[in-house]
Amino acid sequence: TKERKATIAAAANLRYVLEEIKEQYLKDYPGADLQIIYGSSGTLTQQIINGAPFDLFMSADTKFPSKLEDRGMTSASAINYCYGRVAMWSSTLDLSQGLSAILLPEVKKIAIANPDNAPYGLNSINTLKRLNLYDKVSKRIVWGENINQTAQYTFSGNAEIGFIALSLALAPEMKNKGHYYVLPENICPPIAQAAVLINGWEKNGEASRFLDYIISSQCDHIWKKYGYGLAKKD
Amino acid sequence: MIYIDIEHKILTSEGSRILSVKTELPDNKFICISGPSGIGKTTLLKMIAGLIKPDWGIIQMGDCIFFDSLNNINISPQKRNIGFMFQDYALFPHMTVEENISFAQNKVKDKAWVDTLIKSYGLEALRKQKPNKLSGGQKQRTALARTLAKKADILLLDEPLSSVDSTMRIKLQNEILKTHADFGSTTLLVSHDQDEVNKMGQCVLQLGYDQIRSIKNY
Amino acid sequence: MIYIDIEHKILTSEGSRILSVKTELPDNKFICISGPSGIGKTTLLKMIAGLIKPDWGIIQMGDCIFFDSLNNINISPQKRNIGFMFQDYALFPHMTVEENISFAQNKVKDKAWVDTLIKSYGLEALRKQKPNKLSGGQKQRTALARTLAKKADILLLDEPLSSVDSTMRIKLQNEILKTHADFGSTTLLVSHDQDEVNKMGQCVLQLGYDQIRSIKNY
Amino acid sequence: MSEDFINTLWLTGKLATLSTCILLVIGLPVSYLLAYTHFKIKPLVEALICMPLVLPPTVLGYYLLIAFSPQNIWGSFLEKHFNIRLAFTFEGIIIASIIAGLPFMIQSLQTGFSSLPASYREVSYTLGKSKTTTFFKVLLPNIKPSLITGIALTFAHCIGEFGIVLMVGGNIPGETRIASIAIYDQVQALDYKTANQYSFILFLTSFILLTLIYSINKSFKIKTI
Amino acid sequence: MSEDFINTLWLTGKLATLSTCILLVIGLPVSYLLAYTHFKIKPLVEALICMPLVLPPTVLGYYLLIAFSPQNIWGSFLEKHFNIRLAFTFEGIIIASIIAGLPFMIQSLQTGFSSLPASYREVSYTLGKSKTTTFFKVLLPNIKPSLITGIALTFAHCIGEFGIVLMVGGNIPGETRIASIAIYDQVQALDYKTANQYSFILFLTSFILLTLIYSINKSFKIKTI
Ligand SMILES: Nc1ncnc2c1ncn2[C@@H]1O[C@H](COP(=O)(O)OP(=O)(O)OP(=O)(O)O)[C@@H](O)[C@H]1O
Ligand SMILES: Nc1ncnc2c1ncn2[C@@H]1O[C@H](COP(=O)(O)OP(=O)(O)OP(=O)(O)O)[C@@H](O)[C@H]1O
Ligand SMILES: [Mg+2]
Ligand SMILES: [Mg+2]
Repeated sequence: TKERKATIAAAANLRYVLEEIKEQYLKDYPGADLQIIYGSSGTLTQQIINGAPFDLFMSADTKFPSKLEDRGMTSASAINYCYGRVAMWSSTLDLSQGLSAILLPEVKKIAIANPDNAPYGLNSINTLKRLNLYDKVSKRIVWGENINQTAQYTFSGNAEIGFIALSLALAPEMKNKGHYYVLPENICPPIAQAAVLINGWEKNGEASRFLDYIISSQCDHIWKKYGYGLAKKD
Repeated sequence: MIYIDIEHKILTSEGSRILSVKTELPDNKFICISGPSGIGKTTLLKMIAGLIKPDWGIIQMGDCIFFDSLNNINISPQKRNIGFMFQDYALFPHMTVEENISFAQNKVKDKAWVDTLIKSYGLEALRKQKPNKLSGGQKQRTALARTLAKKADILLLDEPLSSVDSTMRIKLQNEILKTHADFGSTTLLVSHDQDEVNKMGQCVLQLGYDQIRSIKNY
Repeated sequence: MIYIDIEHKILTSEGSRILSVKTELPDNKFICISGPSGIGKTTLLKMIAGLIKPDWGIIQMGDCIFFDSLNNINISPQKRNIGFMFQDYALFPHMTVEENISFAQNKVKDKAWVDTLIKSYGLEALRKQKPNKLSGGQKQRTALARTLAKKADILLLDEPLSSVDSTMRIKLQNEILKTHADFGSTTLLVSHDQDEVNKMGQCVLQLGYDQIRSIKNY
Repeated sequence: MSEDFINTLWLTGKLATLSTCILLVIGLPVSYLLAYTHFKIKPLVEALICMPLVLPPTVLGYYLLIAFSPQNIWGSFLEKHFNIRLAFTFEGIIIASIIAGLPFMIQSLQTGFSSLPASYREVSYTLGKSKTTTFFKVLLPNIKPSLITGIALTFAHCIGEFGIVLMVGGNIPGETRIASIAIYDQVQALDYKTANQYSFILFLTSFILLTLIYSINKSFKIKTI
Repeated sequence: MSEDFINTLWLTGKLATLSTCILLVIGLPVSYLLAYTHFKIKPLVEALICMPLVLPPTVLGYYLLIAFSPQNIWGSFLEKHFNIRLAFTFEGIIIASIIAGLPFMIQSLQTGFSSLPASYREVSYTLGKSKTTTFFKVLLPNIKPSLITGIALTFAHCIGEFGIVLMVGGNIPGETRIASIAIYDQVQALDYKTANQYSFILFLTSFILLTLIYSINKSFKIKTI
């Protein structure tokens, strides 16, 4: 099986989806050996730049894959494999009224991911700005280092409301523990997530086959189940 | 009057034995303690000072009970108003000779008395010296001066002159006696030098292996 | 023959001065060194041992030059084959009395000699005791026994008997002399006790403030 | 160097200095007790003090976050009675820093105290000095090398510590965004040039400060040992 | 407890034990020299030893990653001549752990050595003992409390350290995925139940080990101080 081994570096929030996809994949392609390593997209990118033995990189955005492309570390261009959707989450408040909930007086802290690093944060902020809400709440915002940390701020109750990935709100641990409101696509565009094959993957076809597999329609139901938008099929 | 009646288990060259001392010592007198090495002289002084807790017994100084094993009394060394000179000096390494000596005094410093001591004990030129730059005899003299600086009710001197030469020794014996005459503190001096004991002691407490504590009044 | 001609700046009670020693000492003899406290006796021994580097001069032991400031020779203490007894004992706290003494020997341990020393110096019952449980005199005797355990060419003893009582002192003086007679090591003994000096010294080196080093041959 | 970074550096300095001072105040009595009293469970207490080192900082930070949360007893108590919410405030990251730095300060001081000969205390007591006077005038001056090691290690660790602080602080500029977080941010964003610049400045400032701290040690040693 | 976690725990123990042993071997001579030689730039060297603490672990890890990278002189030298690539290997994370633990070990031992009286060495030298014998038979047994503090701090830190190791090691199961990273992963994945379980086990194991280490200290003290 050594010839059919692929090492995949994936953004941490893909864990639940990918484990399920991997299980299904191994049924369809018995004998494949997939090793999936989760980490923050930034850390994984630095490790790839410095020679990490990864075949496929599944980022949580499009910025890091294109940086790798710029450095000539990739053998094909990046492709979108799914879209992440932004959700507002709270454990105490009923969010049925939508975005205006952030103006409630009991909301003392609002957790948003650091827009410099996390596209979820950037899109959330842009939405708030567009709706002229940002200035009204900017003093109450706390910045999560990444989308997971933002979720932790919210789940632990230190922030009353958080702007997190829908996939996190649907994670097994968090289901039914609070209320969420999915930001409509027309006011908050979903986040494109791109994957890219890293130089050296060619030693066997497993990484490329897996990449094809995750964007195939066989996986659509899994992506949907975890709250992701589907990549456009060409 | 100092009343001592204690028993304490110690280990000597002859194996473990009970140090048992029962005696009454007069107030304001100069008392010399002597006995063979390892008999328990230092241990006795430390028990009076409150640094070692006897296994059993009573130590009483005038009306004040320092220690009573039956009634569970054990006054802390700080409250016994004593001056104790350690056999191995135990100078504070971070203080100069002068600082060591004046540290012994209470909040109201008697600078004149410190100066007198420094002069009498031949430490003038070493005032600003730290202990690690002193010779054996110089350390001993500093420790002695520090103990005397406090003007305590009871002075406990553990072989204060063992490391000084004979000329200096005679001079310092007289200095100590003079201090005793001036302030009248009850003084217990341990010495293994028979001449010294005979010269200085108004009373002599002889510790011996037969565990009989002989006391001679002069 | 030991040839010493050194100058070294030291600080004494009388202010800073030059310790200057120029003398020749016979081989295999028992030499006593005496002088007032702070004159530089310990410093002289430490210079011979190689623990203090003199400012200037020569120290020669037989054919072997220990120190020569002009030719920049300074043999390390390890190679001088000496035994040094510190005035403040400097016992190793993590070793028992017996371990301290036998540590002094080379790889070939002479267990019988260690036992003899422990017996002669009255340390039998304290063999397994750590130094922090010893009385002042017991520590001194252990340090002395440790120094003698090595059978060195030169023995440097810094006030080895200052803390023992007079009976014990006479006994131990004889023990030391006996060891000297048996092994013939050149021995330098510092003492401030004039009787001891007169009794033990085949030669006496008197250090004094007039900086004249008088040497008497008996 | 942007004004923003100067602010960040200032905040870092403030955090490290304050935490170190508070740790000194906590560490001195605790290490004194640990050094001079003997009780059966002492090794347990000593091991417990090391524990903040054993858990990964971000995980420890996560537990702190939970402890601070108004949904929990302690957090809601603070919120109700004092209107304090520790998460995302400077006070919160000070607490985090103190917990993270505890082992260094206490361990250093404790070895210092326990290597002093008992006679120092005994002499001082027989001279009628109280435990407090003895502590400040006799013991403390004699553990200066350990004190300096403790201060240096704690200070350096507070500067570099970022896992716990990042977690508890929420990266708020001017309030909880310290230099180590700023540098981490830039490395994450692959902005190596700025990250290198900032690291260099942080490195240099700390280096100079620590050299000064250690120089005190040196002059002390030459004087007395 | 899954087999996976037992493996991870085993790897963690191996890393911490090996790093601590290597640090002991490095730390003893270095701290000895620092304690007993006096040179002008000593405070600088001492400050330098603290520096791994000042930089945030992930940033330090990032610099190590660059140093190890085959694109750089040092990394390509290793690759060419020894066919070793340090990044993402167990050897690599050992080196990272050693660098991170350096300050704790050296600082602890150094205060130990410098608080010993000079006479111990002097006596040993006059007894004709070499510097090596003196070191092992006289000095080392007398700094036992510092030695134990150094070992405990270093060991605990190696267990909890994860920023550098994560960066350099890359979270590879069986090779570089140590317990602290596994726990971090679970917290990141919001799998708090498993994270809590693992933290608890890690905490307990370290706690027992450290208590044992400190118990040695205690029995030593009772015997000789
Ligand atoms: N800290 C200690 N713990 C246990 N035993 C001790 C301790 N210190 C001394 N001893 C033992 O107690 C006995 C008496 O010791 P002490 O120091 O009182 O003798 P000393 O009469 O002062 O002798 P010296 O004239 O040699 O100083 C000694 O035999 C010694 O072995
Ligand atoms: N480590 C040191 N550094 C500097 N000066 C010292 C040091 N040790 C001692 N001295 C000074 O050198 C002088 C000589 O000291 P030394 O110890 O040789 O005297 P000594 O003759 O042995 O006296 P004693 O009989 O009191 O032991 C003393 O006056 C002391 O101030
Ligand atoms: Mg005694
Ligand atoms: Mg001397």
